[in-house]
Amino acid sequence: MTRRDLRSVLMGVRARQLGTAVLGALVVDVMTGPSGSLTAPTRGLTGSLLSIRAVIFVALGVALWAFLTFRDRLATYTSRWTAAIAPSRLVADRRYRRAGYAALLAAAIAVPPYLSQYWQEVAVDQIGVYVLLALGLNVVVGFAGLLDLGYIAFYAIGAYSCAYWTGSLPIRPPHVFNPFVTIIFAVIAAMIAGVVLGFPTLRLRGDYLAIVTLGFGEIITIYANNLQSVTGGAQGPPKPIPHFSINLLGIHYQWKISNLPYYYLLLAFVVLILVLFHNLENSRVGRAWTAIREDEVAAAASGINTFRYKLLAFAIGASTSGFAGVLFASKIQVITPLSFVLQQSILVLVLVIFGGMGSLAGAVVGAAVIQWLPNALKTYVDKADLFMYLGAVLVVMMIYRPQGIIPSRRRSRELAMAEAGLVEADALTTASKEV
Amino acid sequence: MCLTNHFWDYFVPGIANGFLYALIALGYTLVYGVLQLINFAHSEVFMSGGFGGLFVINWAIADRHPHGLSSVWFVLIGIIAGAVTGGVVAFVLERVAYRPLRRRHAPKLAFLISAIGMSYFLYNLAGKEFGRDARTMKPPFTVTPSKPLFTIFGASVNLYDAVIALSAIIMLVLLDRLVQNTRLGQGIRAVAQDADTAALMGVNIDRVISQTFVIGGLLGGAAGFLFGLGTAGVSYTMGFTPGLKAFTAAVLGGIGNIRGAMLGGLLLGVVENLASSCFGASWVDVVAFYILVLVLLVRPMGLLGERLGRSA
Amino acid sequence: MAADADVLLDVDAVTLRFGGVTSLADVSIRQRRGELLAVIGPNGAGKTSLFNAITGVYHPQSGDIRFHPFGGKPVSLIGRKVHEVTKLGIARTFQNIRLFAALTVFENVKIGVEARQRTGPISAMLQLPRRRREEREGDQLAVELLEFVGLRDRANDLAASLPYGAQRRLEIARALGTRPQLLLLDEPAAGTNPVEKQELETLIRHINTEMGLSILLIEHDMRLVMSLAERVVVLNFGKVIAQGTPAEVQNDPAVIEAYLGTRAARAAEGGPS
Amino acid sequence: MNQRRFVAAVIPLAVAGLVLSACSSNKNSGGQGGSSGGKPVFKIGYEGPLSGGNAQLGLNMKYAVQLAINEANAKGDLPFTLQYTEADDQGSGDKSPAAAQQLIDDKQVIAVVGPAFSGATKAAEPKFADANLATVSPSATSPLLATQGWKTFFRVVADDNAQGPADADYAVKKLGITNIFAIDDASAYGQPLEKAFEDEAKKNGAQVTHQSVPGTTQCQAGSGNTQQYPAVAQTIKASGAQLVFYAGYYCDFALLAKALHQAGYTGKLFSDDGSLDPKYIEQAGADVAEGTYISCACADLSNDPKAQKFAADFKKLAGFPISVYSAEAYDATNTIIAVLKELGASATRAKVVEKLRTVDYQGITKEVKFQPNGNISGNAVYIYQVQGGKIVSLGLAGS
Repeated sequence: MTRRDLRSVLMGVRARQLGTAVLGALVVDVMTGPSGSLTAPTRGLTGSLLSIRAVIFVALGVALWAFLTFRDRLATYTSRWTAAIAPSRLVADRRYRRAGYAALLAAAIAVPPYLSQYWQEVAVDQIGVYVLLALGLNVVVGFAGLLDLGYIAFYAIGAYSCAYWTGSLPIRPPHVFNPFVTIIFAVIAAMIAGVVLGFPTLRLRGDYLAIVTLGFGEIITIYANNLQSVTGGAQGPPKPIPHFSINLLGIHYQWKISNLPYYYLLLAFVVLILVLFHNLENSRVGRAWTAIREDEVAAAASGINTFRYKLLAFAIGASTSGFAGVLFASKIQVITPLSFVLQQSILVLVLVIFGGMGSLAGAVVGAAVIQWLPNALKTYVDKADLFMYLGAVLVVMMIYRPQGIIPSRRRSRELAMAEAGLVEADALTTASKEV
Repeated sequence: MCLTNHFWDYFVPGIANGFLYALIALGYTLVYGVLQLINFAHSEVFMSGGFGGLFVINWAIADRHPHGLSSVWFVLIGIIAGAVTGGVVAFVLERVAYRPLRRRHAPKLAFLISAIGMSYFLYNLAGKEFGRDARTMKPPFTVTPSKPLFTIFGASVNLYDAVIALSAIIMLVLLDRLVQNTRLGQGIRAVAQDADTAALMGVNIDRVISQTFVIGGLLGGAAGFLFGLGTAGVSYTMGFTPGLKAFTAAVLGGIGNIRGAMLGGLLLGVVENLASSCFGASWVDVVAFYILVLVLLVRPMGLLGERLGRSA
Repeated sequence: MAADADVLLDVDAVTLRFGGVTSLADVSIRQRRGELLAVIGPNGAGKTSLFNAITGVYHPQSGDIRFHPFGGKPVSLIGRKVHEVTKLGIARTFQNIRLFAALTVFENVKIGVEARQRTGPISAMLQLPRRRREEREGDQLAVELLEFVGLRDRANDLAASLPYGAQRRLEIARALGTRPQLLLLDEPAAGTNPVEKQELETLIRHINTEMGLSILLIEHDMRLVMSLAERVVVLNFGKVIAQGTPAEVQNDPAVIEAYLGTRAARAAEGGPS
Repeated sequence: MNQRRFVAAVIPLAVAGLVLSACSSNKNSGGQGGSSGGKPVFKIGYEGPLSGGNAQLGLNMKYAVQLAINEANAKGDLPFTLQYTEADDQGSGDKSPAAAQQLIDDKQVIAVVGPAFSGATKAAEPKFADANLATVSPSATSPLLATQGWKTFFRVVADDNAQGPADADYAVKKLGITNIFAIDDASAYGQPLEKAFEDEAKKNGAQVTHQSVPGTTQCQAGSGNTQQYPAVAQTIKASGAQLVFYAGYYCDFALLAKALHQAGYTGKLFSDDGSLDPKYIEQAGADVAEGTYISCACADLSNDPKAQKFAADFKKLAGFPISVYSAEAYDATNTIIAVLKELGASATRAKVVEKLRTVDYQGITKEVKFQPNGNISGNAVYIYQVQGGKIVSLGLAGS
C-alpha cells in the first residue's frame, strides 16, 4: 500500500467517525430532548432537532471527534487510561483479584447500614434477589451454554411454593410452615420443574430450546394468572406471605419490615452460593460443562454424558431460581403473576451477559450495576424513558465490550480466539457439527 | 361449541391473523437464515411500520371519507409507507446493533442482548416521541363493518380481513419469486447455505445481510400498517406480542425456511382462534405452546425443516 | 481369523445407510485383544463411518458390533450412546482434531481422566474429602499421561497454542485418560511433518506394546500403516475388499486396483484426505 | 480499534445529554423549587407507574396531582409551601416497596397520593403503615386492601365489591337482561370486579357466561394479543348473550367492541370506570360505541364548571386530555391539601392520618369521606351511556 492509499483510507475512516459522532450526537439529543405526545407527535422531534439543542449537541460531537482524532497524544493517553482501569486487566491478576473480592465483601458488609432506607430496600428487593437469580442462570447460560428464556418460571414456582406452604394461597396445605422450611419444598419443586422441562427439550438445538423455555415461562405465568381458585389469580395470594423467622433451640428471631436483616440474610446466601458454585466450576462438573459448550461431540467422546450434564445445569439453575423466589416472596409478602413475566427472564439474561457470561463475579456485578442503574438514573431523566436509556446502554456495551464487565477466564479466551477467527465464539446454536 | 358447529367462523378470521404472523415471521426467518440469529428487535421494526403507515395515511386521508377506488390507493399508500419505515428501521438496526458485533465475531448471546437493547430503545423512543397511548388510524374505507364482504362455508369475511389477507398473499408471492428467481435471492440463498463459501465466490456478505434485513423490514413494516388498519390503532408497545407469536410461528415452520414461516404463521393463526373457541382466550398461549413442543419433539427442526437455501 | 476367546471387537455384517447412500455395506471385521489393526481405503470408502458406527455416533441399520471387555461379558454396541461406548473402554481421536481449544493442555487431559470418576455435583460443591482425593488422583494420572506423550512442560498452555503434531498427541492423551482397552485413531498422522510423524509412530507403538492397548487405526500414510499394523483391512465403497498382513494386502490385486484408480484422481484433485 | 477509541466519544456525549436534560426536566416539573419566605415545605408524594407498560395510566394521575399542588400554591394563602415528588413503582408489587421507601425516606413528604395499583398497594402499604404516612389511592380497587388493618390506607375510589354489584343490579333489574357474557381482562383490576359482578348477577337470576380475555400489550402490560378478539366475538355471538360486561380498560374494551360489531353482535355493551374515557369512542369508532353503558363511582364531570376548568388546566399541563383516574387523583390530592390547610404549618404525618379519618371534602367526582377501613363512604355508582359520540350521564345506578 502506498502512502497515499493509506492516507485516503485514514481520511475515509476519519470521515466515517465524524459521521458517527454527528449521528450519535443527534441520537443523544433526541433521547434527552423534549417528549412528544398523542396530540403533538412531532413536538419531541422538532423540539430536539430543530432547536438550538441540536446545534449544541452536534458541536459537542464534532468537538469530541476533533479532540480524539487530531490530538493523538491525548488519544493514546485516554486509551492508556481506559486500559489501566479496565477491570479485566486488574482481574486477570490473581493477587489483585483476591484482594478485590475481600474488599468487596468487606464493603458489602460494612456499607449498607450507612445507606438510606431506600437504597437498603433496593439492595434487597432489586439487587440481592437478582444477584441470586443471575448466579443461577449463569450456571445454565454461562457454564453449560444453554439459552433459557423461561428462567423466571422457576422463580415463580419457588415463590408460589412458599406461598402455598405458608398457607397464603386459597388452597390450604396439609401443614403450614415457616418460610425458612419452605425453601426446601420450593427448591425441590423448582428442580423437578427444571427436570420435567429439560427432559424432553434439552435434546433440541440452542434456538429451539430458547423458544420452548420461553413458552414454558409464559404458560407458568398464565396458569398463575388464570387459576384464580388456586393461586389467587392476578391479585396474587389473598393473604400476605409471612416474613422469615427462626424459632429453634431457644433462639427466636423474626425478620420484619426493616431491610437490613433481610440484606444480611441475602448476603449470607449469596456468599454461600458463590462458594458452592465456585467449587463446582473448578470441578469435574464445571470442566464437563465447558467441554460441552466448546465441542459437544468431543465431549461425548471423552465420556461425558452430555444430556445428563445439561439436565444437571438446568436443575441447578432452576433450584437457585426457586430459592430466590422464596426469599423474594417472603420479603415482599405480595406476589402477583406480573412479577414473573417474560421481560423478567430477559432481564436476568441481560444481567448475566452484561456482567460477563460464565463468570460468577460478573453475574454479581452485572446484577448490581444493571439494577442500580435505573434507580440512579431516575433522578436525572424522565422515568418513562428509563428503559430507553437502559436499551442504549446495552447496545453500546455489546458493541464495545461484548464479553461483559468481568468475563470469566475461559470465556474471554474463547472470545479472543473467536475474534481471531479460530473457533466459534460459543456452541449455543451450533448443532453437533459433522464428525 | 368447540371445533364443531362454528368451525369456519373461527377458522376464517384465523387465516387473516395467520397472514399477519407470516409476514412478521418472515423477518425472523430471513435474518435467521443468513445470520443464524434471532432478531429480537424485529418486533420494533413491525411497530415502526405501524407508526409510519399511520402518520402517512392519516395525513393523506385528512378529512376525506374515502370509498371505492380511492380506498385502494389509500391502503396501498399505507402499506408502502409502513414498509418503507420498516425497511429503514431494519437497515439502521443492522448497522448499529449487528454489524459492529459481527466485525468482532462476538458471541451469539451478545447479538441477542444488543438486539434486546435496541428493542427497548426503539419502543421507548417511540413512546417518548409519539405518546404512550394508542393512536387512532383513520379508516381508508367507509363501509359498515358489520356487513360481511362475502361468506366462505357460511363464515362471513369482513373487509379488513380480506384486505389483510390479499395484501399479504401478494407480498408473500413477490417475496417467494424474489428469493427464487433474482440475483438478490441467489445471494441470500448462498449466504444462508454457507457464508464462507459464498464470500469466496465473490458474494458481498455485508450487502446481502443488509438487504436481507431490509426485505424482512419491508414485510414487517407493511404488517405493522395492516395490523394498525385491522385494529384502527397503533401504540408503542404493539410489537411485543405479535413479534413473539411470529417468532413462534417461524420456529414452528422451521426457522430459516421461508415457506416454513408462511405455513407456521397460518397454522398458528388458525390454531389460536380454534383454541380460543375451545378453551377460552386466556388459554390460547398455553395451547399454542403445547403444540409447538409436540411439533418440535416429532420434528426437531420444525414442520418444513430448516434451511433457507434448500427448500425455498 | 482369531479364535473367539481373544476377540476384542467383533463388527458383524454391519450396514449403514444415509438416505440413498450406503456408507457401510455388510462390513465384518474382527479385532484380537492387543492387536494393532489398520483400516485403509480410498476417500469415501467408509472408514470414518465405521468409527462413528462403533462409537455410537451413527446407528447402523443392520448387523451387530460386539465388544468383549477384559474380564467382562461381551456387549453389543448398537444403540449405545457415545459416552456409554467410551465408558465401556473404547476411546477415539478425530480426523480433524477436536480439542477443547480454550482450555489448557492439562485441563483437556483432565476431562478425559474424569470420565471414570464418580463423585457428583454435590460433593464437588461441598468439596467433600472423597472428591478431593479423586481430584488428586486425577491430577496425578493426567500428569503421567502428559509425561507419556511428551507434553508435560506445556501443561498450562492453551490447547490451541500447540503445534499441530503436539495437538495430535494431546488428543491421544485425552483419549488415553478415559482408560480405554481399545483406542480408535482416525488419521493421526494427517497434516503432520516428518519429524512429528516419527514421534507419533513411536507413541502409537508404545501405546500398543507398553500399555498393552489394542488399536484400530485409520491412516492414509502407507509407510506408517505397513510399519505399525499387524493386520490390515481394506475398505472400498463401504465394502471390505481385502484383509490380511500388510504384505498380503499390498499385493492383493483388488486393493491395487482400488488404489490406483482413486489415487490418481486424488493426486489430480489435490483434495483433502 | 478505532471503535474502541470511540467509546470515549460516546460516553461524554451521553453525560452531557443527561446534564442538559436534568436541567430541562427540573424546569418542567412545576417550578416551585426551594423553600420560600420561612414557610415550611410539605411534599405530597405520588406513587404510581411512571415507566413500563402501564406508564400512561400513571401519567393520567401524575399531572392531576401536580395540577392540584400548583393551584394550591398559586392561591398564596397557605401557611406552608407545597411541593410535588414522585416515586415510580412500574405498577408492580416488586418495585413498590422501594418506591414507598423512597417517599418515606424523604422527611418532607407529609402524605402520599397512591399507590395507583392494587398489587403495588398491597406490597407498599405495610411500609407506609409502619412509617405512619397516609396514602390516598385514586385507583386501587381491590376489596382485599380494606381488610388488612392498615391505619394509613385510604382511597377515593369505590372498591369492586361496591361497583360490581351495582353494575349487575343495573344490568339485570333496570335493563332487564337475563343472558350475560362477562369478560375480565385477566388483570388484578378486572378479575375481582368481574367476580363481584358475576356473583350479583347470578343472584339476581341472570345467566352469566364468564371468560377471561387477557389485556393486550398494546393497551396495558397484559399478555394478550390484539388478534384474539375476533374469536372471542364469535364465542360471544354464539352464546346468544344480550349484554356483554367488560371489566377492564377502555383500550381493550374498544378492540373488543369493534370485533363484536364486525362479528355482527347486536346486543348491549357494559363496562366500568376503566372505560370511562372519550378515547373509548375514538378508538372503537362512534357507531360501534353508540349505546355502550359505562358505570363509574364518580359524578358527572361534563356539566360541572369546576370539573371543566380542571380538564382544561390538565390538558395545558400534561399535553394530553384527562383520562381514566385523572379526576380521582385530583380529588385525592385536594383532599390531602384540605387536611393540610386545617392543620396548618404544624402538620405532621401522624396528624394527617388522624385528620383524614374525619375529613369531608367536596371533590369533583364525589364527596370525599372515609369509612374506618379506609374505603370511601357512600357507594354512589353512576351510569353513563355513549349517545351521539359523547358520554352522557344517566344518573345514579340505583335510582
